[in-house]
Amino acid sequence: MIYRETGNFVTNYLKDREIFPLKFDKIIVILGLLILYLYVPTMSEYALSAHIVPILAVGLATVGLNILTGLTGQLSLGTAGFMCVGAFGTYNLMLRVPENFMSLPVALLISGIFAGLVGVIFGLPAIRIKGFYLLVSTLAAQYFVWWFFNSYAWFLNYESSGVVAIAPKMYDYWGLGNLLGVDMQGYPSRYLLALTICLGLTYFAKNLLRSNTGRNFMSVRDRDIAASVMGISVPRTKLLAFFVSCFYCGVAGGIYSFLYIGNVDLMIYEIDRSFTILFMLIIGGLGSISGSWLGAIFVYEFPIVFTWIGDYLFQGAFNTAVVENVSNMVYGVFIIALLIREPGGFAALWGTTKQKLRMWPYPH
Amino acid sequence: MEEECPHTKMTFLFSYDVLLEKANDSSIESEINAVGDNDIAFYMFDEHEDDLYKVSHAAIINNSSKIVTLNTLTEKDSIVSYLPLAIPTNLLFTFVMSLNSGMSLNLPESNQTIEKDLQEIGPTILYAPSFVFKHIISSISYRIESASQNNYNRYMSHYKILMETYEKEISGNISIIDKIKKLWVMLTTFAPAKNVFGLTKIKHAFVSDGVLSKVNFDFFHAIGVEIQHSFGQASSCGCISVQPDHSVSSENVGSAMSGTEIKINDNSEVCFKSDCIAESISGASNVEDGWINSGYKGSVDDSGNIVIRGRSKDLITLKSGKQFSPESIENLIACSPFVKSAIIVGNKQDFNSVVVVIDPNSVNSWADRKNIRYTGYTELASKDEVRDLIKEHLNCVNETLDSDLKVKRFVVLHRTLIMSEGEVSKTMEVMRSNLERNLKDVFAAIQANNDNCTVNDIDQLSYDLNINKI
Amino acid sequence: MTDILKVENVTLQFGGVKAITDISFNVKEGEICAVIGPNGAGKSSMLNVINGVYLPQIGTVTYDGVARRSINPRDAAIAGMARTFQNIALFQGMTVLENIMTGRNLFMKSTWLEQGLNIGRAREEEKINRLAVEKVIKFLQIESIRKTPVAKLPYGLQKRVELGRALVAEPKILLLDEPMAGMNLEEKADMSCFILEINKEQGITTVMIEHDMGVVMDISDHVVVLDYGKKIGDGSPKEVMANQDVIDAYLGVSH
Amino acid sequence: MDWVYLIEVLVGGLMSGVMYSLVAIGFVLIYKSSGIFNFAQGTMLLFASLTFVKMTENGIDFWTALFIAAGIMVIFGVATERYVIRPLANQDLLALFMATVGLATFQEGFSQFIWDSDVHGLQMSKFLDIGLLDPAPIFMSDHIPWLDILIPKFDIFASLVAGSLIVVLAFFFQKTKTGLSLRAVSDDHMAAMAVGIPLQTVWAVVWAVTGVIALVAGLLWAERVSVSFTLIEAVMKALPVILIGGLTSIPGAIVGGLVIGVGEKLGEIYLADVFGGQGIELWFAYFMALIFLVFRPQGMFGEKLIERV
Repeated sequence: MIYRETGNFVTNYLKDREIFPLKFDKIIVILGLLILYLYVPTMSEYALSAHIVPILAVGLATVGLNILTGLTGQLSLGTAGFMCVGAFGTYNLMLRVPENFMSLPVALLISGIFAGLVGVIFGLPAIRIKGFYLLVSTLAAQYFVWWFFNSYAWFLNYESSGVVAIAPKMYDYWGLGNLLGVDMQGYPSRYLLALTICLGLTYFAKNLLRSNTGRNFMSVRDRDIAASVMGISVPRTKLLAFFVSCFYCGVAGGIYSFLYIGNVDLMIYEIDRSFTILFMLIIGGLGSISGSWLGAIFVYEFPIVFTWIGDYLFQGAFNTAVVENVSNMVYGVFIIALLIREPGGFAALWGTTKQKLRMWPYPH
Repeated sequence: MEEECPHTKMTFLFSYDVLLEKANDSSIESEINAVGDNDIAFYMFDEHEDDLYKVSHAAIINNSSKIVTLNTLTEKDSIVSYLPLAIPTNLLFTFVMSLNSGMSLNLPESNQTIEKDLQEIGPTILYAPSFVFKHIISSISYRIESASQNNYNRYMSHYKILMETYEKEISGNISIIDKIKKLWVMLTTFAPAKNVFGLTKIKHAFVSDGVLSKVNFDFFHAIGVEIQHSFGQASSCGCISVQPDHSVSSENVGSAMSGTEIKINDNSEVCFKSDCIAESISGASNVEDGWINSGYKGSVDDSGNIVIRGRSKDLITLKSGKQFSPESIENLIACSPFVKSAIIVGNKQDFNSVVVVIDPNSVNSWADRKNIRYTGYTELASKDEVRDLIKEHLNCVNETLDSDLKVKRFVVLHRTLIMSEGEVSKTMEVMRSNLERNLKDVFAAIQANNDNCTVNDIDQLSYDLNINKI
Repeated sequence: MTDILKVENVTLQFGGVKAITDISFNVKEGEICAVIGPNGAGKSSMLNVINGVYLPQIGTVTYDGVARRSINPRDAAIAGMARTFQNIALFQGMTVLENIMTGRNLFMKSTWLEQGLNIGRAREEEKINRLAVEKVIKFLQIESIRKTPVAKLPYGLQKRVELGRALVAEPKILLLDEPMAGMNLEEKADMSCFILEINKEQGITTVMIEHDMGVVMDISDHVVVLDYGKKIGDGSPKEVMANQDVIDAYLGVSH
Repeated sequence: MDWVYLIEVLVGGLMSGVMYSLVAIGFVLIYKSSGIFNFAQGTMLLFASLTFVKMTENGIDFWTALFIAAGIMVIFGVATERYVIRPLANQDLLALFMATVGLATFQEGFSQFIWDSDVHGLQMSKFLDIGLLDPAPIFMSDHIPWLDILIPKFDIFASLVAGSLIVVLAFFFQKTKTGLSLRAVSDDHMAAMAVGIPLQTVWAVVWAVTGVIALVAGLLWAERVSVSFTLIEAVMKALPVILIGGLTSIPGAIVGGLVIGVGEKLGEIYLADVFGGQGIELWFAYFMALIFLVFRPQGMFGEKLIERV
C-alpha cells in the first residue's frame, strides 16, 4: 500500500543487486540511520545500557551464527564459547599490549580474528561430520573454551573472583576522548562505537550474502554434492564460514563485555547463552540478516517486557520466580507456535507482509 | 524465401552480424544520404485486408509529428511497445513517435514479463489496442475476486464511491466532501491498484482500435488514466484522428487531425483524405473520387468528432430489415470482466443471439469464491452457475438496447478463441469469418433455432453446447 | 575427431553389489552420446564415476588426454565438466538467478574480503558474470522467473534451470542425467531443442542419460546401452536399434 | 599400577555409563521413529522426577506416585505428539529440533511453575522397604565380598533397573504390534504409511514410552544429583553418548554410554594432570566423541549413507 513501485527500474546489473532496490526502502534506511546516530545517543543511560547496547552485542553474535547455521547449514551450539574468546582476547590485548599500540576498536577486531581461528580449529571436523553429529564439535568448543579460561588464571590476570573489571583507561581510544571533550566511558560513546562496528559488520555480512562467497555458503547448505560438482571447494567453504561466523561472535563477545557490562565475567558465556542466540536466529529467520536483528531484539526484550507487564498487572503479587517460569512457558509456546505458523521466522513474516503491501489492494 | 515473399528483395535481408558490420562501414553515411523523403520506410500489414502497405519516410514522420504536437510529447515521456511491429498504428505510436519526440521507447523482455516490465518502467504514455485495457480491467477484477471477503467488500464500496464522485465531477457539481471522499478512495485503494499495473505515471493512454465501452472508459478516467481513442489504419499511415486530452466522451474517436479531411459517403462509411497516406502493395485500391474509404460505418457529430459504428463488412441485417453494426453491442457485452469476447449472430434472423467466450482468469476466481468445482475451462464454461452469471449480465445489457436489438439467446463457448487459427487478430479483435468457418456447427445451430448443438471442433473432438434462452 | 572421454574397464561396487561391471566406451569430441538402459542398469552410477562423485574399484577414465582412476568432482569441474542430476539437485533455498550465478563460481577470482566490502574486483566480477548468466537465461527463455526461488518452480522449469546452471560454467563436456524425465511432450521438445542447440552451436560434447527412445534416436549421434551394469550395445542409434541384445533387454527376455 | 583401583574406576565408569545410556535411549527412540533430535529429554527428566517427588512429599505412597507420574508422562507424551510434532510434520529437521528446544523451555517453566523451583532430595531407600530385605544397606557403598572392590550398591541397583528396562523395551519392539510398527516406521516412513501403519499413533506411542523412560531415568539420576534444575543438564551429558552410538541405534546408545562413562573416568584420572587443571570431564566426553566421529562420521552403529545423486 505504501509502496509505489512504478518507474523503479534498474539500468545495470550492479543496480539490480543493490541491498535496497526500492526507493521507499532507501528513504526509510536513511531516516533510520539519522535516528540511530543523532537521536538514540541522547536517550537515557538506562535505555542505552540496559536495552540498546546489549541488543547490539547479541544481535551481532546472531548475525555471526546466521552465517554459519543459516547460510552454510552447520548447526552450532558453541556461540557463547566463541564470544568468550573474543571477550578474553580483547581484555588481554588491552592489558598486555602497550597502550600506544592498542585501542579498543582495534583490539575488538583482532580478538575477533582470534575467535575466528579457534572457530576454524573446531570447524575442521565439519569436513567429515555432517548434520546433528556436528553438534558434538561445537559443544566441545563451548565447554573446552569455558574450561580453558576458567583453568588458566593468567587470562584473567590472576583475579581470584573470576571477574575482572575493565580499567577506565581502556576506553581511551588513543586520547580521542580528551580531544573531543567527551566521556568515552559513558554509554553514549560506548553505544556509538558498538553501533558503528555492528553496522559495518552487518553491511559486510549482507555483501557476503549477495556475492559469490554467500552463494557458495548456501550451495553447501542446500546440496553439498552438487556444490562440489560445480567446482566449489566444500571444505574450504565450510572453514571460511566457521572463520567469518566466529569472527563476528568474537567481536560480539568483546562488545558484550567491554561496551555493555564493563567487566569480563566467565559466567555470562555459559551454554545458555549459546541457546539464547540460537533462539534469536531461529525466531528471526535462518538466512536473513535483518531477521537476525529482529530476532535479537525480540528475544532480548521478551522477558523484560513480560516481567514489566506482569508487574504492572499484578503489582508484584507474584514473586520473580513465578514470573520467570510463566515467562518461560509463554516463550516456549510462542516458539512452537511460530515454527508451526511460519518456520521462516520474523524474516519470512516480514517478507510476506511486504509482499502484501507491494501488491495492495490485490491479494497477490 | 523469395518465393514466399515475392515483394521482398533478398538484398535487403542480412544476418545480424552482417548488419552490424555494415553499420560500422563508412559507406553507411552515403547510403543514408541517398534515401529520399518519398522512399519506402516501412511495410505495414493490415490484418483485415490481409495486405501490405508501403509507407514513405515523409508520410510517417509527418503523421507522427502531428500527434506529438497535439499531445505535446517531449523527451521526458516514455512508452512501452508490446505489439508486433508490423501492426500499423503500433509502429507509428512507438518507434516513429519516439524518434520524433525524443521520448524513450521501452521493449519488454519477453512475453511473460510484460506486466512486471510495465510496472518497473512506469511509462507516461500507454499505447495499446482495446483488449489490453480490457485485460487490465479483468485482471483487477479477478485479483479482487480472490481477495479476502473484507478486502473485497471494501474494494467494492470504494469502487462505488469512485464512480459516483466521477459522475459528479464531469457534471461539474462536485462538493468538497466528495472531493475528500475521492481523494481517500484513491489514496487507499486505486492509487496502489494503478501502481501494481504500472499506470501511475500515465499521461496519455491511446486506444488504437475502436472504442472502449462507457463503463471501462469512465473507470479509467475516474482513476486518472486518461483514455484517448484514436482511429486509423495502414492506408493512412496509422492514424487519422485522436481524441484530445481530457475528453470525457466514450463515444467518438476525436476529430480529424490537421491535414486530414473526413467525409461520410452515401453508405455512411467514413472516407478521408490525408497528406500522409500509404499505398497498398497489391495495388488493390479503395479510393473513391479521391477519398479513401476506410471500410467503417460512421458519422461526424455536431462538434466535428468522428463516431465509428463498425466495419461495414460485419454489418448485420435482421429479418425485419433493421441494419446495425454488431460491434457496439458486442462491446457492451464484453465490458463485463467475466466476458472475454462476444460475437453477435443475427443476420437474416428474427432476433439477435450471442456467442460468449468467458474470461478464464476472472471466472476462475469467481468460481473459487462461489465454491464451484470444475476441472478445466470446458467444464467451467458448461456450469449452470456460469450460465446464470452470463445471463444476468446479458439482461443488464438488454435493458439498454432497443427492443428489436435485444439479445434473446446465448451460447457459452467451450473454449477460448485461438490466435494461431486466425480466430482473433494479433490485437485480439475477433475475426468473424474465420470463426464462422471453424465453429460452423455453432452458428448453424443458432441459425436453425436449435436448443443445443454438437460441435465438431478443429481439435477433432466434439462438444455438446446448450443454446440458452434469455 | 578425437575422443574427449574414454571410459576403460570400469567396475564399481557398493558393499558386495556390483553397480557397474567392466564397462568401456569412448565419447568423441562434439558428439551427443546417449547412455540408455533399463532402470538400475548403472547409468547414473556411470556418470557419477565420470565426474568423480563415486570412486570406481577398477578402471580408468581418460578425460581430455589425462587418464585417472578417479577425479575429485571439483577438479572435474575445473577441467570443464558440468552436469545435471537425475533428482534435481538445485539449491532449493536460492533464486533462479542465484542458482545460475553459482555456476560461475570458478570465474570469480576476488577474495571474500573484497566481496564483503563490495569493492574492486568483486563488483566488476558480479557485473561480468551476470552478463554471462543473462545470456543463458535468455537462451533458456526463463526471464520471467529470474528472481523466483527455485523451490516454487514446477518440475520442468527446475530441470531447465539446472541445465542453465551447468551451461553457464562454459563446460567442454556436459553430463545430463535424464534431462527430460517427467516432462510433457512440449517441454521435451523444448529441452531437445536446447540440447541440440548447445551441442551444435556451442560445440559442447554432451553425454546424456535418457529413457525416451524417440528423443534418443532423434538427437544423439552415439548410443551406449547398459543392462545390469554391463554394456550390451554401443554404436550409432541405428546400429543399436538393430542389436539383438538391446532388443532383448528392452523387451524383457528372461536372464 | 594399582589393579584394584583401576578395576574400581572401570566399574564406576561403566555404572555412570549406564546412567548416560538411560537418558540416551529416550533420545534414540524418538530420533529413530521420526528423525527428531529431541532436546526436551532433559526437562522431561526434571518434570517426571519433580512430579514424583512432590507427590511423595504430599504423602502419596511410592507405587501410587510412580504409577500416577508414569500416567502423567504418557499423557504429556501424547499431547506433545498431537500439538507440537504433528503440526510440524514435513518441516525441516532443524525446525523440529528448535521446536523441541521450545518445548524444553516451556517444560522448564511449567514444571517449576506448577511445583516449585526448590532442590529436593530423593531417597529411594525410603520407598523400597517392601519387606523382602533390609533396604537401607542397598544404597550404601560396600565391598563386594569376594573381590575386595568398592562398588556403590546403588549403582548396581541402577544397572539392574536399566537392564530390565532394556529387556522390556526389547520385548516391546520384538513382540508387540506397535513395536513392530515402530521398527517399520524407522526404516522407511513412506513405505510404512503405504502398508497402512498409522504414523501418528506410532509417534504418540514413542513419545509416551519416552516419557516413562524419562521418569525412570529421572528418578535414578535424582538419587545422585537431587531433583532440581541440574537434571536438565543430564541431556548435555547424553549428547556425546548418542552421537557416538549413532543416533538411530539402541545398542549404540548403551555401548556409547559405557564408552563415555569409562573414558571419562579414565581421562579424569590419567589426563587431568596433563591439562593442568581440574574439571576436564566438562569437555572430555565431547572430545572423545569428536575424535571417534572423525573416523566414523555415522557413529558406531549408525547406518552409513550412500548419497544418491
